[in-house]
Amino acid sequence: MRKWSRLVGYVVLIGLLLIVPQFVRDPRWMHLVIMTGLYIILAGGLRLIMSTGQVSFAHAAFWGIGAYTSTLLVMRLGVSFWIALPLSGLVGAIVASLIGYPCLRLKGPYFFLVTMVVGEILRLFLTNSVDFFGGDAGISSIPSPNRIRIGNWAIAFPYRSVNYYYLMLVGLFVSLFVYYRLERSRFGMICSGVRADGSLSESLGVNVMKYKLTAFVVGSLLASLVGSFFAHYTTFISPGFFTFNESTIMLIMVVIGGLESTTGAIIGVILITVLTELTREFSKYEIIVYGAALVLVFRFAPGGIFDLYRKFISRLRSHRASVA
Amino acid sequence: MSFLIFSQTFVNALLLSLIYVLVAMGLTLILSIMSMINFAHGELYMFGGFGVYVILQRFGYNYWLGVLVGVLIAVLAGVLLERTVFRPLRKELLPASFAALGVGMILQTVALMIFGPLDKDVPTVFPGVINISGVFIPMEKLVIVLGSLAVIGAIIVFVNYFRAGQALQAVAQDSEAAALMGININRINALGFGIGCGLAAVAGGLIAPLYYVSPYMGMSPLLKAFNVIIIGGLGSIPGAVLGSFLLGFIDQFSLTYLGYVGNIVGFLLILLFLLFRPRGLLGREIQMH
Amino acid sequence: MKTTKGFIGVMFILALAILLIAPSVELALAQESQILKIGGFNPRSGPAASWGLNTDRAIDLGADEWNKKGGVTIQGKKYKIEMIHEDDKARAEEAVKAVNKLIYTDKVKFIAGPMMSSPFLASAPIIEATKTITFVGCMAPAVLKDRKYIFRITVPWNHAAPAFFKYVTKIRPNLKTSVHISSNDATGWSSTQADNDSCVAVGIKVLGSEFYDAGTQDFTSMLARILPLKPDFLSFAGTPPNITALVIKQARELGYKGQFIHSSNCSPDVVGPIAGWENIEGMLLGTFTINGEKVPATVKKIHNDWIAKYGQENAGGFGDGIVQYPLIDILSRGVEKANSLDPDKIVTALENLGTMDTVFGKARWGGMETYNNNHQLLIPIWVSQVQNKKLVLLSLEEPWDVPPPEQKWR
Amino acid sequence: MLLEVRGLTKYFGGLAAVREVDFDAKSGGIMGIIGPNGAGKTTVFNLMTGVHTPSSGKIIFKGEDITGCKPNMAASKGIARAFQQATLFNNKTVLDNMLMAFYLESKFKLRDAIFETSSVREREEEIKRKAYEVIEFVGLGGMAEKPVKSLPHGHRKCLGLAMALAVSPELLLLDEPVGGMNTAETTNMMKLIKMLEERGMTILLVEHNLRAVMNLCKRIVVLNFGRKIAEGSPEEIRNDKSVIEAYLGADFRAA
Repeated sequence: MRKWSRLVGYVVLIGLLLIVPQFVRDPRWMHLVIMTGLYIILAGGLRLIMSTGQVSFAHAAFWGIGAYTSTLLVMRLGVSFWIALPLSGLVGAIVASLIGYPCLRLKGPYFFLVTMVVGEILRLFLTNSVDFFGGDAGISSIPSPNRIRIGNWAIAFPYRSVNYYYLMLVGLFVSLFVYYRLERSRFGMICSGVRADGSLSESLGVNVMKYKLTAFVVGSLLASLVGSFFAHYTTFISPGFFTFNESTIMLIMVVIGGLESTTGAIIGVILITVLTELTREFSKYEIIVYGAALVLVFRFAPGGIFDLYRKFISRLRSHRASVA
Repeated sequence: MSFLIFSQTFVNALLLSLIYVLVAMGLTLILSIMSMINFAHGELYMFGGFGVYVILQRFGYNYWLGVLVGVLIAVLAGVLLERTVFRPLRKELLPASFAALGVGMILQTVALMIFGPLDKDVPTVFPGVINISGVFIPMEKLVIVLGSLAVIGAIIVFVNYFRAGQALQAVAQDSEAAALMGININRINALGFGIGCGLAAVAGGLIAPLYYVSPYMGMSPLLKAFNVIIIGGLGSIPGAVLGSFLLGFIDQFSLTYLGYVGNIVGFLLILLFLLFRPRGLLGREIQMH
Repeated sequence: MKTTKGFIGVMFILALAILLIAPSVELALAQESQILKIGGFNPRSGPAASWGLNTDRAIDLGADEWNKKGGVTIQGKKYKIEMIHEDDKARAEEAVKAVNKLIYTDKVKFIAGPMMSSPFLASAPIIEATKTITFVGCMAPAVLKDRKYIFRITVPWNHAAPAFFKYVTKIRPNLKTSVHISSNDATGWSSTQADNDSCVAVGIKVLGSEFYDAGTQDFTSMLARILPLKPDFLSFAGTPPNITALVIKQARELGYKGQFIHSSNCSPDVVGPIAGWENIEGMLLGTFTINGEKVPATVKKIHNDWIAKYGQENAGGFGDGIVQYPLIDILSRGVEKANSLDPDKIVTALENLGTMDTVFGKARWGGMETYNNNHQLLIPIWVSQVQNKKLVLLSLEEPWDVPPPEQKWR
Repeated sequence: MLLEVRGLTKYFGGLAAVREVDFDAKSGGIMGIIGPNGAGKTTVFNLMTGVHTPSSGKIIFKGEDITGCKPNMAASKGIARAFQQATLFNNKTVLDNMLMAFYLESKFKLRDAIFETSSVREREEEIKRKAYEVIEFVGLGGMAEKPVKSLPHGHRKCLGLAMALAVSPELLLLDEPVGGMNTAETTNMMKLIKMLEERGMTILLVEHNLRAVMNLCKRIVVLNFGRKIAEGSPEEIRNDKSVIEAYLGADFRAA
């Protein structure tokens, strides 16, 4: 029974996602859907990192690292996108482990301070090197991914074509699979254990450092991959995309949705992206709303919206039980 | 000639360092007591600025009155915030810090709605420049320096010679033990948070005439303050002072002698610190729940 | 169980999202004629808001003028102009979303006034792809190079500065050496590049150029480098007024006696109070003004309209905002000349407008040499100076169609 | 000899929490460490489990020098520990706590998370079974699904012990196992500890409740101000001058 409903869930979800382009023909909303997908991958990664009790303010920076690596590989060295994509992921992972290894062993705010500084240094670095990284005017007209041939039919990626959506979808499925497996397996259990009480976990034999580092590297790696895709999708990147503020927004998405689970992060992303788009004319109140949300969530609902929804459901259940 | 540049730079560095001290002090105090990063510090700094702007510029009253008003409001706000938002989040670093981030966002937008986005000017309160054989010291900076020194002195005296101050110290070192000693943690936290916010406002009020006042005036000082406390050691007040001087001098000299490349030097230094001496110069690891 | 609930949650939200999207797709189809929709996107919230809002206001005032005349005439039909301003929050990503909305939902054929390079460049591909005729106010060279549907209404430094400094040498022959101060970003670099090149072109010796990082408030270290060089004047370009003011103030405090010059748009109403009016007496600016001394009556009128519509705030209308006042005027002329709404026809019509006399003086299209299209408006540079707390217009200078040769400075 | 502690010393800042302490523990049997407050009992545990690294001295476990190895290493070598103020994962249920505790048993690899092979699933099922066993053993049967927040102090302590057992230790360190318990809970806990001893487990416990210590332990080590002032059988300790002084007599004779 349980297996069944789960299977149905999968099928319906995938079906739904596959036919989205059928009734979202307007490029505006198509773009929004794609960006939402990308943000889900990003936020999910951040959620993963946060599940070990750490926060990375460099998440947008890794997004940027991916974008710039891939862009430079393709434009300067003429590497194919399909090679640049994994390479940029690799670079992200390496940088992550270089930063994470010395800093994650420390209690307290050190790690997120480090990541803050890292993000800022990246920005300064990019803006200062005009000749190579294009300064803060960024890099324009980034080539789109070259066509894939399978037998005698090929998939091309002209500017803004729907194929980007399907490419994004593949990435989304893969990363969601990873996120959910990590969350629902013993890995997730240990991460939350580490977050709840590091020393207790250690006394039970858990190598806390290893789990923090793994989470950070995996999250950053996926962020870099997103960056690579993003660069070739929008064909323009500049340091402005990848600042501290962007990280903060991702963070707010995760927190509001609920960092107890990947689903929470997903909900947060969809909610914020859709709402901000639908309430454009009120954009000047956006910041205050974010602020209020942050305070309220941390003060009253640390589990975020998804947790509230869960509690609500379970209350309904128990209520029904008591009625019956 | 080059000696003149050096000595001018040296003086500038001295002045800048003391400005940094002023901003970093409150941040590190709150960090040591509540073990949270007060992301709203910049906005409380803004309180001081607008206090001066409103009292002095709008109503034309005395400058110091403006500072005072700003500080009082900030302290009140601080106590209120501690009571309503931060008390339940005590010793929970990330929740508290991000709640603070949210508070900052709110305060900023409110200020934006009241005063508008344009930069407000605050007239020079202490005009004139002292010229010591080619080395120039603006009067108003001198005032800030004195103010900053006064604040440092006051804090030292308060923390060491007043019961509340000693309690503050005890809580900062080990709140559980302090509680056992019969200290009312809640009251001390409120006090500490209030003082921290007050310090931010003092800084804002003193520095306002130097620059200009706007809802975003807190941003860059806050960033500097972060760097200062990272170098000096999180939650250590002497560390904050030391860090301010180190960073102040490095900023000034690197910018003077390396030009705009110097911008990145400070950050690299901080990164090195975080990687190789994360506790900073005088820091200790902060106690978590 | 957990998993299922998770996925049900996701699907629920997805469905919600799509339901929210669907109606607005329908909405997009509703379209009535007789209205000429012109879109715009600029920062209208966040630190850059005042900048963006001023620009939009200036453009709206321009639109009002035409609507008073009954609108734009195309094939005998009168089209009222309707402005739709979007907020890009100064973020490239948001700009793309804004442009998507304007083009695909509001179905605008024209976009007016984006004045931040990075957000504009991010959205430029869509604009070109959809043949949306766009008048921009942002300065980066990449903005205009090889574009077909993008025109630039503001005169970038490398065209303006030479004319400006030529005039400076004429009225202040004693100014022989300079140091240039600018922000450490694309804007700062290109403006400084232009200023330096122009100074060399007109025979002023450049002793150095300095760059400050965003958020800097203490410039003493920079000034400690500069002042010993004893430049005749400090030159700013593309530096926001508040920063300019701080530098001036601190320079005077450190005993600088020389002149200050700002070769592009900058509002003395902001600089004066912060820097102290006495410190900027005689400062030369290359900025437009609508309430300065000796400005033509037509321009004074804009000032009155501004106050009538928006009150005193920024009534100076200086800075990068008011520059774009003539935008709608020029665009409308182009549309009327083309007498159709076909983008390509309008582009050719615009290109062939010849000499237009705008409220800010006689203007024409140029820039073929630099951007390999004639989409750069060459509108006169206003040189004015500060005299006892007022800005006094000195002269209108024709910008250079071909900028002076670039040298290596950084 | 299962455990040899030699010249163990730890300085915090200036002052020594533990000074030149050495004692041995044969495998099997219960050994007690007692002493007045601040005698450094818990610190000794922290040093043995690698929470702190000794300033000097050696800790030899099964002939292997484990001085200053990380807590998780200590655990994997077979030293488990139940904390003083029953430290648990408070936002979880009893069962989840146990499953967490069986970390070492699970031999968990990252790829197991991604590719959930049948073998992994079997392993997890096995662990669940064991978890229930242990829960049963410590007398929390039927509370597996309860959130630990709701447990009374005694039960929390039991769960703490159960979690330590999940590490399947050869040496079990109990920090005040009956601390803050009522008599019923105390007797129950003591029964548990005796059972474990019968199973041939070596137990080292720090305790204030002297009565409990006296009738549990074969050997007792007495610390005062970080120094070892006496070691021996309960009787010897009872009549040891220095110990009596250390405890200012009173409550001691009572025991």
